[in-house]
Amino acid sequence: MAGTTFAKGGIHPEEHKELSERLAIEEMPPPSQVVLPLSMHFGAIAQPIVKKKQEVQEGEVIAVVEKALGASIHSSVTGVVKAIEPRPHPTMVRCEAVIIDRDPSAPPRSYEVDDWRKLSREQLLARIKEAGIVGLGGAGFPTHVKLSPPPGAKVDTLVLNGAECEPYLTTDHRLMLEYPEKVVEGARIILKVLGIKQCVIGIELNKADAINVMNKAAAQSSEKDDTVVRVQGMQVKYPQGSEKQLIYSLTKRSVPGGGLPFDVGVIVQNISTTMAIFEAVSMQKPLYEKVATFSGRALNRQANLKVKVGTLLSDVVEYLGGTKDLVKIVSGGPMMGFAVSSIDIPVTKTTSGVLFLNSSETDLGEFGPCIHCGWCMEACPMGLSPKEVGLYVEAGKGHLTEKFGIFDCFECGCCAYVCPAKRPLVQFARLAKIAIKKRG
Amino acid sequence: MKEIFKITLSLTVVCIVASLILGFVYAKTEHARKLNDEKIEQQTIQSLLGYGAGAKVPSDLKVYPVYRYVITTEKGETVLGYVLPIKDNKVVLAEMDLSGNPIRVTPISVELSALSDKAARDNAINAVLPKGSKSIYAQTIFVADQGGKRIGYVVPGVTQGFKSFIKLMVSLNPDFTVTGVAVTSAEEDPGLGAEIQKSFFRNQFVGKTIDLLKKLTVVKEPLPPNYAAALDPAKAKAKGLTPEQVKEIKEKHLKDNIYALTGATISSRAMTNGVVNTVKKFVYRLDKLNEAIKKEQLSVAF
Amino acid sequence: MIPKPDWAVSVSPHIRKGTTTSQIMWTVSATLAPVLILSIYNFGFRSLIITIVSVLSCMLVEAISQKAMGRAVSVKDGSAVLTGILLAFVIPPGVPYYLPLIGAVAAIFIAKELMGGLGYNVWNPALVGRAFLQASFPVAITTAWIAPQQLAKSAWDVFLSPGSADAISTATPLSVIKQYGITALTHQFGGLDSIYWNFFLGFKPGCIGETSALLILLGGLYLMARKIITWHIPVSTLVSAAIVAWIFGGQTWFSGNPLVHVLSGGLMLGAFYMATDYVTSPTLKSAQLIFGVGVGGLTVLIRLKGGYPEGVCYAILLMNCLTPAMDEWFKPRRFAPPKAAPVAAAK
Amino acid sequence: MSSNLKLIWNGLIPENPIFRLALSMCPAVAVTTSVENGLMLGLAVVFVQVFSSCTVSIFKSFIHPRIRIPAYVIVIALWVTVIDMILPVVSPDVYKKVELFVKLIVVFAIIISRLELFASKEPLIPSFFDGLGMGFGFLFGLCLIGAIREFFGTGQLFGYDILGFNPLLIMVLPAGGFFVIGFIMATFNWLEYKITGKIPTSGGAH
Amino acid sequence: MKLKDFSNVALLIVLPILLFLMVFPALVQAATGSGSFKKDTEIEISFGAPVDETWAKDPANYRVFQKTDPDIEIPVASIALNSRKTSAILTFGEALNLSSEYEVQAKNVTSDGKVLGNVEFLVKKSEGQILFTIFLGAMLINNFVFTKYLGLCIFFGVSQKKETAIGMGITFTIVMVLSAVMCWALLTFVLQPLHLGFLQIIVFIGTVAIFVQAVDTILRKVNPYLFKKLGVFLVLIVTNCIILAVPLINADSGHGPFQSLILGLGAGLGFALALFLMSCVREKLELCRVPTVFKGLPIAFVVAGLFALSFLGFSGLSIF
Repeated sequence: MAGTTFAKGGIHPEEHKELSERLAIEEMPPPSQVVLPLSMHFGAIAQPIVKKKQEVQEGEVIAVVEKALGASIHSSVTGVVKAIEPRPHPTMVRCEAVIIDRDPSAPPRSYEVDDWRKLSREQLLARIKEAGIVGLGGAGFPTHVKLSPPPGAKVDTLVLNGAECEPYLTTDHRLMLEYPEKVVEGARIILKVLGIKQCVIGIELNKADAINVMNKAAAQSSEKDDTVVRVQGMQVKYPQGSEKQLIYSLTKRSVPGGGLPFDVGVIVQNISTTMAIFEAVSMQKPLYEKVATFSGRALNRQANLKVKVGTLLSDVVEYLGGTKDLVKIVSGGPMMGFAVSSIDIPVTKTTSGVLFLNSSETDLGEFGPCIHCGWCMEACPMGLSPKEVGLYVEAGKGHLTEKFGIFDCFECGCCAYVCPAKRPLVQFARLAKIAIKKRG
Repeated sequence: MKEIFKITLSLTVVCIVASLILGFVYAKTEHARKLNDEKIEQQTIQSLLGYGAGAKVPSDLKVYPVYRYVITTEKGETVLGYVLPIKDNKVVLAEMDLSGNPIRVTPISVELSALSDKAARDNAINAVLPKGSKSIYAQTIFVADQGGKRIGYVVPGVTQGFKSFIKLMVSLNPDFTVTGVAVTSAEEDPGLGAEIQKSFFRNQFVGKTIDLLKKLTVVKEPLPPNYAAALDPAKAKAKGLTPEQVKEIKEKHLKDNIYALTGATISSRAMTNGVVNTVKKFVYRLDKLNEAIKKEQLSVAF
Repeated sequence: MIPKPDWAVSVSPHIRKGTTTSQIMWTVSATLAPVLILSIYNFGFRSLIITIVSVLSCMLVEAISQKAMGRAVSVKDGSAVLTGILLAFVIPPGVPYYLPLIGAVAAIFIAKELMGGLGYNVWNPALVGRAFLQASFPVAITTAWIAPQQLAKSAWDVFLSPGSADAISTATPLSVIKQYGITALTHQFGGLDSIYWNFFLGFKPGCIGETSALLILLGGLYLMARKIITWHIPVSTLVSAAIVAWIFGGQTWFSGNPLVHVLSGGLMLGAFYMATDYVTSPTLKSAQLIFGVGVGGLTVLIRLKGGYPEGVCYAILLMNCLTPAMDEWFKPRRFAPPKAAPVAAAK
Repeated sequence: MSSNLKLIWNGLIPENPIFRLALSMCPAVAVTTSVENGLMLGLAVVFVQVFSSCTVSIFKSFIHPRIRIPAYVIVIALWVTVIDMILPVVSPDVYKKVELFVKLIVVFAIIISRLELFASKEPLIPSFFDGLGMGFGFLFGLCLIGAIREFFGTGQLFGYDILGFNPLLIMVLPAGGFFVIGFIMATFNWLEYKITGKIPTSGGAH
Repeated sequence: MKLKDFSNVALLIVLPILLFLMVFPALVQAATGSGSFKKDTEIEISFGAPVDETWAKDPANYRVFQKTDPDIEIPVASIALNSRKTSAILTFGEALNLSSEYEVQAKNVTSDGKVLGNVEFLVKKSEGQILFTIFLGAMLINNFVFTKYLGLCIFFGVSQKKETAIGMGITFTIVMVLSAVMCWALLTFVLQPLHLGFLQIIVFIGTVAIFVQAVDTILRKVNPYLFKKLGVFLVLIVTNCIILAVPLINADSGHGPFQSLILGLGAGLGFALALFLMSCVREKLELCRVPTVFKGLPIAFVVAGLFALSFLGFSGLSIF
């Protein structure tokens, strides 16, 4: 089966998925303390509705966003609020967080499954909102907002992103293997919410087992209603999982620069999100647990762990037997994730994986001058000129780079990956965007 | 209105004053400039005849120009016309057919010295030619005369060089042995072909007789060092060669072919061809001209 | 709790492809080694010494100028070494030993470091060095050829007495063509078959590194296999040179001998190693094709109609002049650009 | 130092028309293959500059401001034509080499800019010295470039053989001329930086 | 300022000229219908009808000489007839002087056994070839900026930005072509008949200045939009050496109207090309780490030197 792919560019980084792709999802025992930052994702910072020393139940809402765009936060354990204070945060250095000491005696909460097909579209949306679901692939856009496209938009297709093109990460892979029915049901929930009939699940060909399983699951459940869920294999190529590339790969539609998927009638959801939607709707379980890949050769034991949101990385590392020769911790995939400076940060809703890299896996050398090899331009999936942007930024003329279409850049890192001079091209692109915005 | 008048007036005055000054300077310098041009030509010819910088030119040395014209007669035939200086400072136009048979001799009423200006000369010739015939200027050769004896000729020539034309002048003694070669204009590559202007190259031709010239070729061997020194007066002096030694070396190499300039064989060959062809043509024509002069019993000045 | 280590916090991406700038430079340099060895066999140890002088002076000039300009000294990245090798490869083997030093100053200091160092130069440094030498020492550059031992002696003698400066000085095939026409070639180098064969293998007078089409071709193919260069520039250069030579190279139209033009002179070296220089050639493949066509066409144009027997050096330099303009004209095709043109930021 | 001498000094170094003001650079490359050529053209420029400055200074009240540019051009063209007629008489050999550029003095920006900036405002004496200064500055520039190029290009100075060989023939070619001027300008910048401590900004060219 | 405006203007003006350039050589060729140089040792002549091979192959039937040397015949080494027997290529042992005129006389031209009579051919470079040579020479081989060092002030002054460079280049080319022709007319019809050659400089610069002023005024009234784009450059053009040098060179080498026009066009386009290339490099240089003392003009000069070094490749190029 020849896979589909996107229009241009792309790279083939080493996958490193062999470290964790065969490891079944493993539930990590809840830690004795969780740290729940009030800002976990795209949108406004949530306001706490609990006080110090207040007792909270697992799954209880502890912070809400009243008016602005956002999602509520739920406690991931049963216990007592120890403090509400700034703590180290993956991206914001420090952020106000609710710290809860777990009550070791409290039993884990259990949920009942009921038939979601009875519910109306509005009820489904309400449940998704209550559960505090956000997009789990990256930025964490609140899902209930995403599933309410503006009235004018004519959406006809749901695209599920099972590409997982980032090296190392195997979360979605494992989820599809182990819970295919949940994913497919989740997809049907979304179809119902959107009132459309068609769903395509794009999966890279290196996950042949997942394609198999998903195909079966999609076929099995197809008699329940008249929606069509289809699995499409895609070539193994980074950044297959990026929104625009994924849409082009699966539907051959191009989202114009500055546009959104529903401009071309598509809505994209991540596999983990879809499963969370299923759990939120049919089990009424809020989003406070997260399956994430903990990998990298600096870790003594790699794993796909189901962890409570708010679990500190230090606890995870301890659980996995510590590290050796650790030079870099990356939250997210190695291509687009960000390096974190501290091990005392919590797992958040959007954490899809944490990589502990040793010196052989990551390169910390200095960068040299651009030699105009043009490899970055070949690799760029958006057809931009990263080398030019880099030169402009270096010369202090970042504000002149709009002509290169810098705002189309979604920082996939292909350019920097191939650069023989090891230039930080993604960083240059970010600086260029900042410079343009500054000039207004 | 008054303003415009003022502006126009002042500009007019500026222009008039400027033209007056210019006219004045032009009148003052025009003559001197022409004289200067002639002087440069004279100097080149004199130095080719062996009276270079510093050498005193004998008072009885006279250089007569002979102008050659190609004339299309009123009947459409092509003939040659030579403007010849004759005794008593007079000038005639001698016409002859292509094989050298004289046709007629017409006196020209203009003085020889006034003919150096091309426009004046063309006018003078056209004035004596029958109506309907046309004349095109072809070449000027110079005949040097000392005390009523021809002591040499200076012939201009042109040859296709590496980049554009090389204009040259060759001086010959009455036996048609080359006595000097000068390059009057060339655009060869500096450092390569431009070396044809250096004396060590030009002087290789000096002393070659007409017989030697006819079989002269270019060889790509390096110029023997002592020959090179002998060919360049400045170098000979620096090396301390006595005039006798110089003469001896030159004689030893007299029958040698032309040694090509390193890296500029094309220019060297162009130059050699130019000199040989110029001399060959000249010798052929002079022969015919001399015969014609004899037949017509012209008392030419030289 | 685990003690907090000093984690590296660098920007994404956190993994990189293995190839580095200096790897590229050293690989390209390494593929030129066989050419040098053949040159030593052909022209004697002179060519080795000239190459060494050239490489060392390029490194020295680079180090000194970087020091003087207050930049980090980056001699180790191999770019100066490569320039040095290429500079030595495009000058005749019989030149005086100080020539490559002067060429190195022109190549590294004027053409490269003054413009801002590696990556900022507009003209190929090695070729600027060569053109500088051509203009400054025209005699040495046009005459200091050495006949390959193969032409002069039997192969066995060559092993016994490696070449020396006083080996027969001779004319290159191209200068023979320029002066006497293409038919004269056979007088000097034997029948056409043996010409093709000898030129292809590299037994002909010429610059140190340009004689062997075979070894250059092998090196070039290796670089292509390693994906360091692509086929666009070499192929378009050679093809256009062949076509132009075929059309205009003969007595009448369409009767030239393309093979002789492709195999003689520095066209092969130029097409595979000089024109493909990343910094001075256009980045986009479509532009590279045009660049190559320009190089090939101009090369043969200069050879046939110009003032020099060989035109590769100037053809590449002339096309280098166009590179910045071509980089402006040829932009990569954007994937799904914004529909409405953005409001000009220039306002 | 008298103000007149200062005017000359000003034209010679601090506001050197070639290296500092970057005006009229065509002849700076074109005729400077030898000192002699540079000297000859430089003298011609001194002549034209001084005479034009004086002319304009004398008649400044007479020239209507609205026609001043055409009037200046005529004045300059006048003196250029004069020198163009005189030079071939004085030195026919060198004139041949610099002929075109002597005629082109008309469009040398330096001359008209001095007329506009200085001579049209100042009295005769300072205008004379300003013209002299600018002219000499130009002359100095041409001779300096000419000397460097002639020496390195042909190993000669004023036509006298000094080295006996051609060290770097490229210097007498166009490319060499550009290089030499670039390097001299950089040297001027560097000297200014060393003396004043300010990072120099080279003048705009016109 | 948009490039499109410039390119429209350029198309309007340059296209007709180029068209003319392409057609003109053909016209000239057709009008004279004479022999032509093939190479520097070959002359091609064509007969009106097929000729007999035995006649055509006999060198004794031809008399070839240089126009100024009618008494010295150039021996024909060999003759090749084309397949239709209507044209012959005469090969000579010595190189011909391609810039002078030759005459070929063929006596007793025989066709089908009948003697048709004598034919004379005038052989010289065709006007088209001469024009092309002038054009190529002015534009590339002896580029006014890089090998004749003219117009440097403007060259360095307006080559900082590509747009200004293109605008200047186009404006300049237009003014150049027109003023070259105008100066030719003035010289031929006014100055030479009146023997006022010494007033060349004043008249030429005056012509250019008046012309530029006129264009300025007309454009301001007729097309203010275009004036806004090009007006800035118009004023600068008067101080450009090339604008004066081209008429002077035309006058010096006795060029005719078309040759003057072509020299103007070649010089203008050559200048525009130089400006454009230089501006591309200088825009790139803006991003380069040029040493402080070299910033600005010094590095521009070095770059110009490197351009000049590259343009050396064109030296000695002769297409015909």
